[in-house]
Amino acid sequence: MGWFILRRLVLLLVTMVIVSVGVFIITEASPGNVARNLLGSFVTPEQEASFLNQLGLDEPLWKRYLYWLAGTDWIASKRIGLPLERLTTERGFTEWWAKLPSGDLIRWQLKGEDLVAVIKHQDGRIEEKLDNRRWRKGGGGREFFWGVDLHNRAVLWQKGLSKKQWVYVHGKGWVEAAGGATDYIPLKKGFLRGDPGISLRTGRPVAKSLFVRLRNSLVLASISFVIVMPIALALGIVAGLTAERPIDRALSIVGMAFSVIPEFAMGIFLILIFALWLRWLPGASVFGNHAPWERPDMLILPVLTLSLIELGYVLRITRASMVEVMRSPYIRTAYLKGLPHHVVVFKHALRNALIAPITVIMLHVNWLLGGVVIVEVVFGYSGLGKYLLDSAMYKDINALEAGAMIMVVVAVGTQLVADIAYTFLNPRIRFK
Amino acid sequence: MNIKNSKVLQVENLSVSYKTRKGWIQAVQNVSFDLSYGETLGIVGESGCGKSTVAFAIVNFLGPNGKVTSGSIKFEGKELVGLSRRELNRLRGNRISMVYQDPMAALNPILRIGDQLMEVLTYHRNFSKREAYEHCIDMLKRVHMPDPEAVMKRYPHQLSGGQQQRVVIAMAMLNNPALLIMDEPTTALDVTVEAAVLDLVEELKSEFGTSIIFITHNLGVVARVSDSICVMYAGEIVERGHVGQIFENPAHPYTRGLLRCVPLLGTSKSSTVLRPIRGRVPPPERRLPSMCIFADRCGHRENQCVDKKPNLREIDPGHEVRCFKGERFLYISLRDRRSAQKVRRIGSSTCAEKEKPLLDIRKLRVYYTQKMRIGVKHIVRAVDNVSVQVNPGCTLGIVGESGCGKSTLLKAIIGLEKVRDGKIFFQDKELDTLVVHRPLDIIKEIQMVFQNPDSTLNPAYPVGKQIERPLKRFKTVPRKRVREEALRLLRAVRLGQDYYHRYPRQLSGGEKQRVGIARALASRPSLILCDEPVSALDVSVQAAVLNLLMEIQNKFGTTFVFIAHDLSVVRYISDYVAVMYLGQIMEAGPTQRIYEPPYHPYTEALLSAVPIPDPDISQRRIRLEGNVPSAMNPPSGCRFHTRCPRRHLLPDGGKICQEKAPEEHVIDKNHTIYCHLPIETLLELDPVVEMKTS
Amino acid sequence: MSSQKINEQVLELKNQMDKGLLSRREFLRYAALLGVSLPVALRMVGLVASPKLQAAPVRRGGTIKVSSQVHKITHPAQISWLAPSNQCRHIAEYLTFTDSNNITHPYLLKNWEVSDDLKTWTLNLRQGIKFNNGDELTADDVVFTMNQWLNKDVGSSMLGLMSGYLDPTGIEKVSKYQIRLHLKRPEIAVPEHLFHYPAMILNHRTFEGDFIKKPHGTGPFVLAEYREGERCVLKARKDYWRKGSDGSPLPYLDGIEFLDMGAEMAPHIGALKTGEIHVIEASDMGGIDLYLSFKNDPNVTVHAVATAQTRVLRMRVDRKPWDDNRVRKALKLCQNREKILALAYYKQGLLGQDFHVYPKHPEYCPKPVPKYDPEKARQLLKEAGYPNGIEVNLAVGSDWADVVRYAEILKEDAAPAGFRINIQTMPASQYWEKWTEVDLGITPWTHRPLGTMVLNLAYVADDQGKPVPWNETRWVDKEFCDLVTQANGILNVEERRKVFCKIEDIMVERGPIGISYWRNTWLPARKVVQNITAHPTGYLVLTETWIAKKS
Amino acid sequence: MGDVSQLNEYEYIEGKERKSLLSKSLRPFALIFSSRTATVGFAIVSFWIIVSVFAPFLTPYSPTYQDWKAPNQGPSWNHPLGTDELGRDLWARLIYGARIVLVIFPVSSGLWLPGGTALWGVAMALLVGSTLGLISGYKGGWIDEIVMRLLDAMISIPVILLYLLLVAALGASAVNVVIAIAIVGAPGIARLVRGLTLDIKTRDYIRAAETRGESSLYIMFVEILPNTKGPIIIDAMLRVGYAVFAMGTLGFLGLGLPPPSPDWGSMVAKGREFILAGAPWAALWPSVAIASLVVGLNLLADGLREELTRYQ
Repeated sequence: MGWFILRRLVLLLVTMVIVSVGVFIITEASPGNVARNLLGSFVTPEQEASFLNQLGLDEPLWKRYLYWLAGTDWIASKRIGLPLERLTTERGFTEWWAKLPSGDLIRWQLKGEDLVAVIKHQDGRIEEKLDNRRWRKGGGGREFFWGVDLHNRAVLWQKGLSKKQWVYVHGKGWVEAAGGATDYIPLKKGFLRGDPGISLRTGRPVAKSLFVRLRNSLVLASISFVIVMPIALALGIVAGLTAERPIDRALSIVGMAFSVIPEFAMGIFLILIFALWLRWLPGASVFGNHAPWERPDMLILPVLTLSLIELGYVLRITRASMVEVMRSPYIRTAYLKGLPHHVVVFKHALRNALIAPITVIMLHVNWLLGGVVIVEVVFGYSGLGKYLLDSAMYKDINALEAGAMIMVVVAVGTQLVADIAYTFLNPRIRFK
Repeated sequence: MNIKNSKVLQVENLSVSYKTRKGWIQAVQNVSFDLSYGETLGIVGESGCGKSTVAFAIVNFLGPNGKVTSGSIKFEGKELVGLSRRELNRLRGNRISMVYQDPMAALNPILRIGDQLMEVLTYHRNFSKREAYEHCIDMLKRVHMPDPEAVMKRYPHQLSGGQQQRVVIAMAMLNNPALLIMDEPTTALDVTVEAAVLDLVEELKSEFGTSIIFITHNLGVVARVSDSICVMYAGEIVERGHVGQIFENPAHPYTRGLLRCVPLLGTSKSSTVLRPIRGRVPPPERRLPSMCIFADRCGHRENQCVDKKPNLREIDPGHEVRCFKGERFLYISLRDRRSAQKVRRIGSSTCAEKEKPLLDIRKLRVYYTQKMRIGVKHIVRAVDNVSVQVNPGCTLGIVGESGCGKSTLLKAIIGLEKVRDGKIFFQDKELDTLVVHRPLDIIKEIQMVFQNPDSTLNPAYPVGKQIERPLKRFKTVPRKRVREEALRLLRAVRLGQDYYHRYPRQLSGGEKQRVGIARALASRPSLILCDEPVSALDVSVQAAVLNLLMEIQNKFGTTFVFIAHDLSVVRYISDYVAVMYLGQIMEAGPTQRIYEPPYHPYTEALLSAVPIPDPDISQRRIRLEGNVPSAMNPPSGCRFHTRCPRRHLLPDGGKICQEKAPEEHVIDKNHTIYCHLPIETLLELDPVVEMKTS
Repeated sequence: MSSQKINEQVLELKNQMDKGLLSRREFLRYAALLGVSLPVALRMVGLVASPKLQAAPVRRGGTIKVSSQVHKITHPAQISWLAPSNQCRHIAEYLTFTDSNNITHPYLLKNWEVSDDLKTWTLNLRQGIKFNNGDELTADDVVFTMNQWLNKDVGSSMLGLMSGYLDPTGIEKVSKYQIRLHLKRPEIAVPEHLFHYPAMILNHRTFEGDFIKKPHGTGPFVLAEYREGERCVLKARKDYWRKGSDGSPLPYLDGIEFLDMGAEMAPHIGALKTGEIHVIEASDMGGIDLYLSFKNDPNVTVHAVATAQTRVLRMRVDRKPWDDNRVRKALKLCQNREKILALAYYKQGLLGQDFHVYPKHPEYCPKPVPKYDPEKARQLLKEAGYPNGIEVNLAVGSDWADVVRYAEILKEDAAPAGFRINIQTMPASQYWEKWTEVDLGITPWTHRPLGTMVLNLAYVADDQGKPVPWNETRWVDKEFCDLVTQANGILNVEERRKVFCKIEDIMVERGPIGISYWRNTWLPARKVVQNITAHPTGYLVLTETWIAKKS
Repeated sequence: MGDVSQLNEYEYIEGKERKSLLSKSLRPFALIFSSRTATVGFAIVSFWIIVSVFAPFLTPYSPTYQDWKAPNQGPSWNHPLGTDELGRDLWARLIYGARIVLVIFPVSSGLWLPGGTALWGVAMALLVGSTLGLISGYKGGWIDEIVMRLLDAMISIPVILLYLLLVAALGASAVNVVIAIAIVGAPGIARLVRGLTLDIKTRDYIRAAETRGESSLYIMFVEILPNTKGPIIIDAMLRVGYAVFAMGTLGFLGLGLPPPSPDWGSMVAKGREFILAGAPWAALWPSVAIASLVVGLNLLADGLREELTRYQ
């Protein structure tokens, strides 16, 4: 059994790599860039260029993928010459500092021509002092210095450049300076070390908002799963047992009828009927700061939409599997052993009939989690699906990648659970 | 009412029909027979004759679209047709129980054997769990099941075919039923395992006194097991009588035809010829009620046979037949008929002793690797150090039970399996590559005929196209004459012109095999490998195909390698025979020498297990213990030593068999036996099969 | 300010009004622009400043829930969407305030004076106003904030607005509460620019580029929680400098909760109908469905306002076939304006006349609405060398449903004239990428209080004669540019209207755009929400809003 | 040879009459009409096809004529199903819409191909999917491993997102919708065909072909593929249903066919704005149309599958 799981985990990693590269390439290929989406439609070309540079989005594709995967702090610390450290402040914001041999933490700011260092001593005291001796000589009389700035970025400051530019110095007003930041590397640990990066759209670490969205989607998915699966399986069994008789026909038609209405139409019509005409239920799933389960009335409509669509599909699979099992020789043996109908069905037929649908149902968990994008959009339900849709529309690559990875883990994970369930249910495979 | 002497089962003109897409079809019409206590009735007939339908009609399990249209079935005096479900359930599994053809499918794959056995008792006789468990263990011992406690905990797929059948029989016998219906119980088993199961049936019959309905298509098996026999054809009983009457002087042309087309163990292709029954079974919708059902295939047809339908009439005490001329055939006993016949030999056999064999296999080894789990690889030694030669124009028969490696050997020759070690020479050229890499002219020379008629032809293309494909590929004829050649090939295999446009689904099993043969002939190969071409066919059709193969051999001088598990068929068609066991050849030599002493102990056991459809032939009983070992870790030394009944003849109980593999003992030039037993002791053994001196 | 010298321009305005050349409302607007306080201006008009009439007594408390998109905010000057500004304007405030009938009042400023040549503006700050971290609002904050607007690295849209007439060097801190601006060229609309949505005054002592980290502002609320894409929660401030009608400090509400419910309208409408939220702030995405869904809903009032927001059918004059003015005129003639307004926007707006001057702008010179004339259009096309019509692509953002309907109606009505229009829909985010590149497109333009503002942004060339960045049509017309620069400096409405008449004629004659309608916008709110008005630019001001009773 | 041929002579099996070409071509229809469910399904699907082909005769209005005096009207005498938000007749748009889905594939403004967008999408999916399935099923080994991993990867991403990324990358046009449907549909079909191939691979007629040294390409495409026809056709029918569904979802996301093409998905997407405003017709009828078509296809597929397996 161990080998089996190990093999699946290796496959999981391979699939994750494929998907991550795939998402990177497709997003790169599609037109539009993040700067326009973030800075708004009326942004000027130079602004766009400087913004992309500040976010390190002007690097070549493969470099960006590498930075996303393995992070950038190891490159930056090589350039700065000091190890880097990440702290999270009491208000939950992350701060990157360079670590001095003395143990104190240091960050820099360029004020006009001189370098101002902000030092955080181990006892928490923060000191600000000039630190011009760190400038290093570059070619042609230029001086440069790689350091960490206040906005969690490794920055290359240069002095004595040919082009002059107006720089506003606090307290002194405008002063013309021949230098400034020319290259940025946003600091992050990289996906492999648990930091999927900053969401370009919300500016906050992806992990935090993703977790909330995942929790919401899990709530929606699990409630729908728990409600619809048993009903669908039971109805499937009944339909299978009464094959070709009126009950079977009715159940099949009803199941199918629900699963064919487009989700968005179904959602909106449900809002129309229940929220507006009958006024029984709230029209949207607006949770505010409390978790979905605190407002059950808001869950009813999305879960209903989701379950009706699922019902049809699972019912059909279970029915087909039940019909096939009832035609099998060992059921004939059971009947010819004189066993009553209910014993034949529940002891012999049921377990065999459930093997096939169980595996298919597990595959659907993945669809439930991410595929319900439309249901979430129609109800304004802030789940993982909507998060992925918005990031894709917005080309917020960090969020999209992290979301896609979760989807892969869930997909392959559920497949693994499906396989384990299959081997557990089917002794023919368990005892080779 | 003393039920002992009255009948356990009376069936009065039972008719059953099925609902198909084209409406209701009559599968069985006015079948009548009765069965007394302790008696075994054998129902024999070819596939599609309705024998299983009768069985299922008795237990009223005809499925959603089957229905008993008329007639009555009385079981111990009580009418079964129209019984309520509750009463039916009380009978099923308790007073009437059933055993099926494929035991593996008949057992529920996800329940332990113990549960499936005990539920019969706990339900019918509301035994407690403990009581039921004891009873099951006892019954498993009765059916000679080794280590019954372990078997109770196992799942069906963990048992061998023979063991599974024993479990099903045990399950049927748990409630000591009055009637046991067995539907082809041994068809799917190997001949030695079949023999053991048939012994068990006899044992149970004498011990429990259960009356049995034994359904099979194998005449040998029915001869051995039954007291009385019904012969069914196209849904009707054509002859009924005591087993001796049926086999000694069969009265119905169909019964006589059947008996004549079954190769007897003693017959070879040079001594007699098989007489196939021509034509094919009329499909249910074309069976005219007003004429004899067998009329269009009967060699002795008269007008009256076509004008009105003969009904079953008694021509001898206890011997009924459905034929107007029944009495006439009564007194021409079949055997005299056969011996009196001028021996019609299928032309001079093309097989002669030639110095250069067409096919020469030396020390061939073919291993599979089976991946149980990643990293853990098991080597399966399918073919292990096999050397054999085939002379041009001859037929080499390879016989052995399933898993002995005969198919793998064929695949190695034709190039579908990679050879691990050893050489294959064909027309003096070494075949060392897979078929894909062989030059076209070598590929042309070797063709293959396959076992299962349903999967030998591609269902998506008409017959003509499939025959033309090899013609075009090997360019045996110029492109424009391809169609003409295809029609010639069809004629060569006795199929009409219009089969050219037919699709495989419109052909019967026999017809499909013929097209398979035509396809193999297309490239005019010098060697045709036949992988059990007839074992899936009905007896009557089997004879036609065997004759066709021999006719081709005579006409084109083709060499055959013919593998099968039925010794009488191999005996009939082969010039040379090799007996294989667990990937090795035990004995090889001219056909006649193999079927008479000195035998290799395994050959002897095989011969004694073959059911012979002739009550007058006496057969010595030699049974092998234990199961066939797995090819993954074959026994050391002589592979047969774990089951060899003759080991005790050797000094110190045959220890040598365990340590050393036997060398090759050659008896007069081309008869070899691989056994440590000296030839003299083997010669002293009396023959397995002898004519009963009257 | 009453004793201060009244600018003689104001007197000039007064006699124009007396001669009936200037409506009373426009006089009030201009007087305010010139620094005359409202009560004084009202007296000059013969009206007594009506006391704030108070219907029911104000009820304090309660948290108002508003559905509005919560974007990423770092530097307020970089805000490019209305929704974030509507959230932050309750934390930080602006120097001036333009109300819904386009009158600009001083807010953080006590008052301002402007030189006769409209080149020197003196801004006097109100005293005693405190940031929510206790620091006092001083001139330094104003100077620091203005410099942020003009800093290229920050890249604020204010740069585009003010860099034409103001350089960083022109900002002079006169005293602790007074700032003087020295403009490069005369500009009438400075007070309006100071209310442009990114122009919030920041605390120069603490601001380091991320407003969320240090949300210090003079506004009535304090930032309690900010989660992008989810929610923004504001709590009322105890020591706000403005007093409510009941004497104690504003705001009346305890707090405001902004909930991001995505771009799809159904959840918003559903939530408002069932009372889950009080107000839908649909500044960037509201469509006709808001109006239709609530117009006869008993417990929701739809606060409507006519605005200068419009859908500009723009043609790139530097690309074939639009370089030929006859083709441009032909397409303009294909606009069946009544039908477009009726179907695209259900008559909720004013008919347009193919020039980007809003009829309610002061300097609007009334012109007839051009008629739909496909025959003349076909004739023009034939003259331009396209006897059997022409096939063109029309790029459209699919998120704005009324724009897509506008395109489909135009395609149908332009067909008889010989135009074969292929409509290319794409998500709004993609449209914003190529809105300046496509040959033919329909671009949504937002409301600006003054006629000149939008002309300077989109239809003129810079000093080297190159079209300004937002001139999506690349239309450079020497005569037109001169007229616009001229208009910028004319205070006198009458003169400016004469100049605008010529401007409008040129646009109709050779302009690169077609405008079918100006659209109303709506601010649907529950009936219980009192004292809330819809603003033409889509601003949401809840400082004086209160909730009647539990909704 | 004398007596042998004489012996077998009477064995000469006479053939039966040859089935005419017509009866061979009618076989599939016989299959459909013998099952009630399949007939109902077939009726619904053919209803939409007939209605869309004869659209000009069934309604006086063109799908794009805008009667601007009467937007968002309910069903009335001259507008049987009512009008949409631009005053266009809904019945006309539905039947012309059916054309785009089932009958005509608008490649570009000038070029129209027979067979609707949904059908083309599924056809492409079949092409790609079955080739992949065949190769990975028959060849096995590392090729199979790679293909399976690719399929896993594509299946793990939610379908909606895949559509979105593809159409966002390619832009919204009929051709791109077809490509999107093909790419999303291919994995499912590949898995199905791979399963079938693994089963057919064990058949003897494949061994026969191999013993003739046939190339693996020949074996795959000539010997195996025709035998997967039955299940593939049934699955394809279901996929057409899902393709119609997908076009709807794309329309909903604003990535559907460019206006004013009356494709059902965009109709629902545009109509949804007015549901809550009291005019549900523009969104109701296309949803019902999509649902009915998908139901029709499902019934047809289920009926056929039942028919094929019952008399196996």
